[in-house]
Amino acid sequence: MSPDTLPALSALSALPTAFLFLPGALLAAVLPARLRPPLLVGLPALAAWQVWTLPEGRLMPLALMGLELELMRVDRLSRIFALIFTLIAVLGNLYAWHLRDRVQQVAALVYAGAAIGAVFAGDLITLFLWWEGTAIASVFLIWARRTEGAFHTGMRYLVVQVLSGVLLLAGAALYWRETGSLDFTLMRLGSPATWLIFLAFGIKAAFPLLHNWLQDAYPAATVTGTVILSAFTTKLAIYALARGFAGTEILIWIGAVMTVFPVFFAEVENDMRRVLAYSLNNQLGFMVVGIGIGSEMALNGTAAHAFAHILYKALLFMSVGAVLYRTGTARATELGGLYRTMPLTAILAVIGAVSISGVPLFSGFVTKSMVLSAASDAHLWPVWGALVFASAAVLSHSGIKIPYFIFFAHDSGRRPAEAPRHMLLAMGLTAAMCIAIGLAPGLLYALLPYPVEYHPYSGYHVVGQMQLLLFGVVAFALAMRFGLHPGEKRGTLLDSDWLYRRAAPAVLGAAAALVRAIWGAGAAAVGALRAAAMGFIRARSGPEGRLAHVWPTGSMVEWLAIILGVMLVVVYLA
Amino acid sequence: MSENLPPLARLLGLVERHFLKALAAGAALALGAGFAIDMHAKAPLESFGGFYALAGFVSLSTVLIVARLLRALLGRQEDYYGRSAVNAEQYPADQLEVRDREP
Amino acid sequence: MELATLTGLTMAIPLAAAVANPLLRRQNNLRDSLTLLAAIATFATALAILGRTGGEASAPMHALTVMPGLDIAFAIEPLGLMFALIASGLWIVTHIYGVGYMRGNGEKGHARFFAAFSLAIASTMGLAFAANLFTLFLFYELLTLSTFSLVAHKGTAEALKGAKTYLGILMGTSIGLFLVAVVWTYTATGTLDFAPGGILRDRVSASLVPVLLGLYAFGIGKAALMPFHRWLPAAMVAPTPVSALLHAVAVVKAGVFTMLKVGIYIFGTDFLAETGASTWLMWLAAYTIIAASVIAMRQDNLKRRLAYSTVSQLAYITLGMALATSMGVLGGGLHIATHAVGKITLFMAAGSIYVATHRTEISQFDGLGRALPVSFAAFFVGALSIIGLPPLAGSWSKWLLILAAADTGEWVIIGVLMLSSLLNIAYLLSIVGRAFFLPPAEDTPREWSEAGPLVWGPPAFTALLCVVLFFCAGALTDFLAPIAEVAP
Amino acid sequence: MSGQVAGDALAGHAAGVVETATAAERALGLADHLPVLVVLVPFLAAPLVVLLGARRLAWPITFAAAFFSLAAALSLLSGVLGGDAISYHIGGWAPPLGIEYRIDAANAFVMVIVSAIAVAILPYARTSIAAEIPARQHVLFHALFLLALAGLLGVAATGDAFNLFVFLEISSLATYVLVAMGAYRDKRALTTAFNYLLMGTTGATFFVIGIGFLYMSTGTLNMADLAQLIAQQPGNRTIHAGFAFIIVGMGLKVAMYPLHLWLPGAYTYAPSAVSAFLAATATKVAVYVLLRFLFTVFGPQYTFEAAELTWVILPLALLAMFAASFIAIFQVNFKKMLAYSSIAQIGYMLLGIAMLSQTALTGAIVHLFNHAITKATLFMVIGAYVLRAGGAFYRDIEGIGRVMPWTSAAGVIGGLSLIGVPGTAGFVSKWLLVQGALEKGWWWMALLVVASSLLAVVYVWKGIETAYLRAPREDVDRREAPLTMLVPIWIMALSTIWFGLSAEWTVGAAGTAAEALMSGASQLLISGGAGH
Repeated sequence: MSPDTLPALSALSALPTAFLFLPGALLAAVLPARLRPPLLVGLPALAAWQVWTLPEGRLMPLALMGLELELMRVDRLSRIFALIFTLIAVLGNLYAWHLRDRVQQVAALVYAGAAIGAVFAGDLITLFLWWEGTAIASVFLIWARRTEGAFHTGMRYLVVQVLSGVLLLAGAALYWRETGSLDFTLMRLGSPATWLIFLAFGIKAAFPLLHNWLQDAYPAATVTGTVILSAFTTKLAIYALARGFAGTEILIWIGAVMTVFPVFFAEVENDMRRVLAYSLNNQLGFMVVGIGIGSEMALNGTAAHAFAHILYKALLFMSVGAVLYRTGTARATELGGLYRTMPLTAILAVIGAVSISGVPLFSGFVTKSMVLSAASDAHLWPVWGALVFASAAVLSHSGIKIPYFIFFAHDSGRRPAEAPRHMLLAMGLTAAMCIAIGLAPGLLYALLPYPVEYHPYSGYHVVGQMQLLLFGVVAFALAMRFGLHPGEKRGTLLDSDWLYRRAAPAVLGAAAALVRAIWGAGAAAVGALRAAAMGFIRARSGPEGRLAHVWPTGSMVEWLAIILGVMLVVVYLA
Repeated sequence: MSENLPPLARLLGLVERHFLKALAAGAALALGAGFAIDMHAKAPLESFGGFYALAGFVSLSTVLIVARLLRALLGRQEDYYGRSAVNAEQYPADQLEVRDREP
Repeated sequence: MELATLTGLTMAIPLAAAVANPLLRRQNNLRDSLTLLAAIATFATALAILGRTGGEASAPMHALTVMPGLDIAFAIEPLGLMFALIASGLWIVTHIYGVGYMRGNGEKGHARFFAAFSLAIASTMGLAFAANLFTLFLFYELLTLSTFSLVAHKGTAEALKGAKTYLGILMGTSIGLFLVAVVWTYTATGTLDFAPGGILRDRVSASLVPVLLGLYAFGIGKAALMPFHRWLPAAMVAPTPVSALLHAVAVVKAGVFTMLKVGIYIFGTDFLAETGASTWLMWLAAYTIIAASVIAMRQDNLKRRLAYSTVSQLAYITLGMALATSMGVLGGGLHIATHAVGKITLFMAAGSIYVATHRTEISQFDGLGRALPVSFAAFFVGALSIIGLPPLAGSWSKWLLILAAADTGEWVIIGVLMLSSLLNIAYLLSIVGRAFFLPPAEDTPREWSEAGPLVWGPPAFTALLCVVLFFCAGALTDFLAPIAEVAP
Repeated sequence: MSGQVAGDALAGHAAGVVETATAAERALGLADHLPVLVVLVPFLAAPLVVLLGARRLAWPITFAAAFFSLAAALSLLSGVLGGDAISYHIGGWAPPLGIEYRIDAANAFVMVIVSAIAVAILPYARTSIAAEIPARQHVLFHALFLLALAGLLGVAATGDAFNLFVFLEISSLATYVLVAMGAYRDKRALTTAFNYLLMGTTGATFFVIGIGFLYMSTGTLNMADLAQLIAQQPGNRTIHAGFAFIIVGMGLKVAMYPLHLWLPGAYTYAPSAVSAFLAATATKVAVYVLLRFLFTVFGPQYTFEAAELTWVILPLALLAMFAASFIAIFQVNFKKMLAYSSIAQIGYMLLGIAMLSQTALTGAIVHLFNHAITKATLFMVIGAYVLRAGGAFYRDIEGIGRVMPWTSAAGVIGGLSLIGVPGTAGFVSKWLLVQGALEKGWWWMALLVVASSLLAVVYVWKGIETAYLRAPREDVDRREAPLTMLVPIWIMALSTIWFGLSAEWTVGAAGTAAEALMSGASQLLISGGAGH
């Protein structure tokens, strides 16, 4: 089906993809509940079709505020990201078919639209506009949980997201002043402008120490909101980094750290959605490393991994969400043995788990290995080592912990019903895509920004990966057997959010108390001074004061004499 | 099994019971294969046939040990950030469809 | 009609409304309709001036000579015309809202209220079109006086206290400092006419320029620069329409408008930049931006929070002037417009909430979003605009200010602007979040709903304006461009 | 006197003097006698009123006389605004033997103020005194009013120092009695009037002693001649002493702080119309006399360079501006508050004098006028309050703004003018004073002036707060003031606005007067000398 055959649809290609979503969101805001789910699924599907058929090039220049904006820059890099964004919007909204919450539904559409708009942005200002759009739209998916905790988390999330946005804006301003161009293209770190932009991307990409909004927010969102959230924001940042900072060496090291440190947190975290958030962070590390290496192979690996990652991570969030939906909790300590009554969900979760772990025949295997190969091609051995370690570690929390502690392990005694049909359908489709990519990687490789010369299914590669995974499981099994595993335990894990949830308020509180004390002392002093002055003035000028007395005539004459005396002295001396 | 479980669940139960045996077999196979075929080593250590097996085992063990330390160091009560923080609160039930399977 | 006639009409029409209101004390509907008509006519007249001049600067139109050298004269120039258009245009909206509010709320003294309101608009028009500093000062004081009775309108002890602070600070600064600055300027230059590029070059020794600027900056108390900002929160005891139009638009904008006029036409941005006289002001404005935001975060009373937010936002405009670059002035000018529509939306939404629920404290707003969806949605849009998020008007003025800071190499100022956005989020969006997403308190009746279209309509309309202005900002900046490209 | 002293350089000024006396042989029209008629008509009308004795006629005659004076003063002012001076010799006797009336911009201006205030207050007084003074005293009141008016005008018009003293005493004596008439409402008026009498007389005595000293040294009483002769004897100690006596004596009449003690009581307890008239005129004329002696007789050079008077007057002026304002803030009686405010405002005038510059002096003279109309407005407003509320204490007039909106609105305008809000008369004078200070580079003085204005904000605010923001008392006569009061009040109120928006005339006239004064004795010298 080509655009020529459907004139009505070809007119569609004259519209920026994001602008499909915005009227759609308006429509969703007024449609009755019954009609919203079809719209929410149908619209992204339409958009996916549009993205698929769009010609390459800079399609929609726009003059605004004297700036030349590029709303649609379509090339292979932007197309693959836009495509997966539309796909996941379809799947995510299918998963949320049961939802009757207008706010979440509108937000989901706006969020997806903004993310796609940002991907197609040809200049920094357009990027900024959509960048902030994702921030605003997405917070509603957290707030929609409608609890005190979610509200505060949402506020924190929003501040961090907008911080990223304003950094981008400031960077864009400086970049414009520096280069005379607002084109969003490959940049070199070095000037304040590019550092600001880099930092802006880094926040959304959850760089180490800038990462904690992710683990803070995702477990706080609604069941379906987390699925949507997990897809867009961070991958948009990955896209932006790939576009703007490919080959920036520091990214390799940042990425390496990112792959490693979250795994420890994931291991001991009790909330399964937070475990997944840490795991997400770790997966982003692979992509960031790929961008840092910057070779065609590495960038292909990043794009492919992002594509695959969105799917399997969504699948995992969906399965945990389904459990939460049925049991009311996502805490490992309260779950276990659910395979008995939720076998389909369990199987789908396992598909997600093996995908993320990089088991051959599943999607993770064919994409993650591209990044690893790129690292070893570049002889970055320490980094490569970190990636190998991280690959094994992923297994530990996402590959084993998620399915094992929820669906197997000890029997929690819960016997929840199987997930609703639409959830199973959405998860099934997602799982199918994970498997499809694993079985026929060529389909995905054809979409990648650069031509691909890579064959994941070589014997040594499969064997090496299987060794890594199986012995990892052996280690896990032994640890469980001998009680060395950290196990499940309720609790809160301190992370960098402690800095702004506890330390900063404490420090600021102390500072504020100090300022207040000083201010109070100052105000008291000023008040006392004023009171003294007023007292002084009142004592003299007030109704009882001497100055205000209408003295007897005698004293008047005294004054006359005094003044005369002064006058005489002055006059004589002068 | 006394419970009346769906067929799929019984299958999974089977898997759970025989998992360790399968794991042992698979691990042995993979290790053997590693020594049997050329690993096209690029990295210095990769040429060792059991490198990945070792890497997997050591990595996982490291993760588990470090994680224990981490919990000792950074673990706090669930309501560390307050009773109404996300960590401590319950997911609002009215947005869920909590249901047990019909026996 | 002659340009001078049109200019005169912009003041005469509201003045006539001010006179008519007390005369029609009993005929509520007639009185309110007439005032609405006056508002529309004033706006139309301002539009006619726009059509006539296209915003080009006109020659001064002389009205009256007070004493040799001191003339009351008016002139058209882009900044003033924009200000007049905003004030008169929003007057229409606010009047409709004001009628709804005063009636819905059962307030007393409608005639007196609307008379003083009209008088304030007349003063604002005169201020906007002032051709020299003396005329401006005259209308500046008139504006203080005409709004004073509005602040004291409720007549309660609290209103009295607020009114006292209001008058004390505004009068104190304007007479104690502003007047001295004006006389100083006159003594040094022999003229008070606004002239592109300023009039002070070579007239005041470089070391004294910062002092003179200080007299202006603090003297223009309406700009609410710290530490002379306390009148603004104090003024919040006034009925909400007053806060909406006067203390978010007319009065406070009169302050920063004056600040810009002084910066552009008395000092001249180039002169300020050369002497570096405004550097300290830049830092003070930056401090005000942050400090006021921090204080705003601690306020539970919605209107007080908005007032401190206004203090912070006004400092943006002062900052734009103090940066002393064309972009800064332009950004400041644009911010007058963008903040006006944004903040009026917030205040009207606040009033709408008050009329419907009689709640004023943010901590009582939990869950009200369902009952008052339009009010809180409008509040949300206005808040986003204030924060400076796309696609709302506020983002452009912030963009220009950031460019200005980039041009001058003031990195810290860029940081301040960014930080301010974040603080804005914290204290504005949290209100919306609470209202929509937290369960209502137990004492919140289920049957509460919006107060009526006269009350929720205007904020919804201005919220829409915030969006429209985002897309029209380019035209507005082009319109304002002449003020930024002053001749040396 | 001869013109031999007049140098060539000064000769140019002679052309500016309009010669009337030397044209004695010409038939003199009424217009030529205006300099004396302006004083004579009210002066003669006073006995006429008493002799006719009819209550009905008293007011019309008084009003007609005052109106004539106003017309005459305006006519005179228009004649001298160009910088000319009119010299009129009583009975054709040339000075120094005869008495000379000299009209220049300064005193013509003062005469306009005095007569205009009188004209404005009289219609008001008609209603006001009806309520405050028993009917049998009305004739007397009008006669005394005329005498006071004539005295004040005479003080302004005359060019003879002793004649000035005589007129001063005429007006003062009349005033003492007028103040005492307040006794029908408040007995304290009697003691106050007595105090006023004692103090006023002391001041007058000092003044006349000073004149005596001058006469001793120079043998003349004509001010122009005095000026010339004093200039010739720079080191004469007697003249120094005379100078000191005159300044102190006049300082008392001016109510220069701390010689102000007679004023608060007198203004407070006098009948409202009298308070208004006194406040607006008496001290203003005294200031004029001070100006006349400082600048014309002694000459600015003598006064400020030789005698360093700046440093005597300046501190006293500042003291007045602040101390009196502070006292005003704490008052609980509206009238008394205004009285202290007057003392503070006189401080401004003294300040303008002490700064010794064209601008500042213009400011001082304009303030004479502006403050006159401002205070007249305010005292008239108080009078209306007293009429309806029965007292001038704050507690009497709480919430009266709602009961008497028109009166109160005029009061607000007066208050704003007192503060010096732009658009009111008070602003113009304050502007000039600040400008004068800044021209001299005395920025601290500029700040002090505005700081003192801020004190005015405080006491005006207290008034407004009382009148508007309190609940009205129940026992107040809930009616607006009668039109006969309201119209004069509003004429005054509107004129404060008018002269705030269109001050070209006042500033022009004051500027001319200031210029004439600043040029000092020289001009007088010539005109005086050219008289023959």
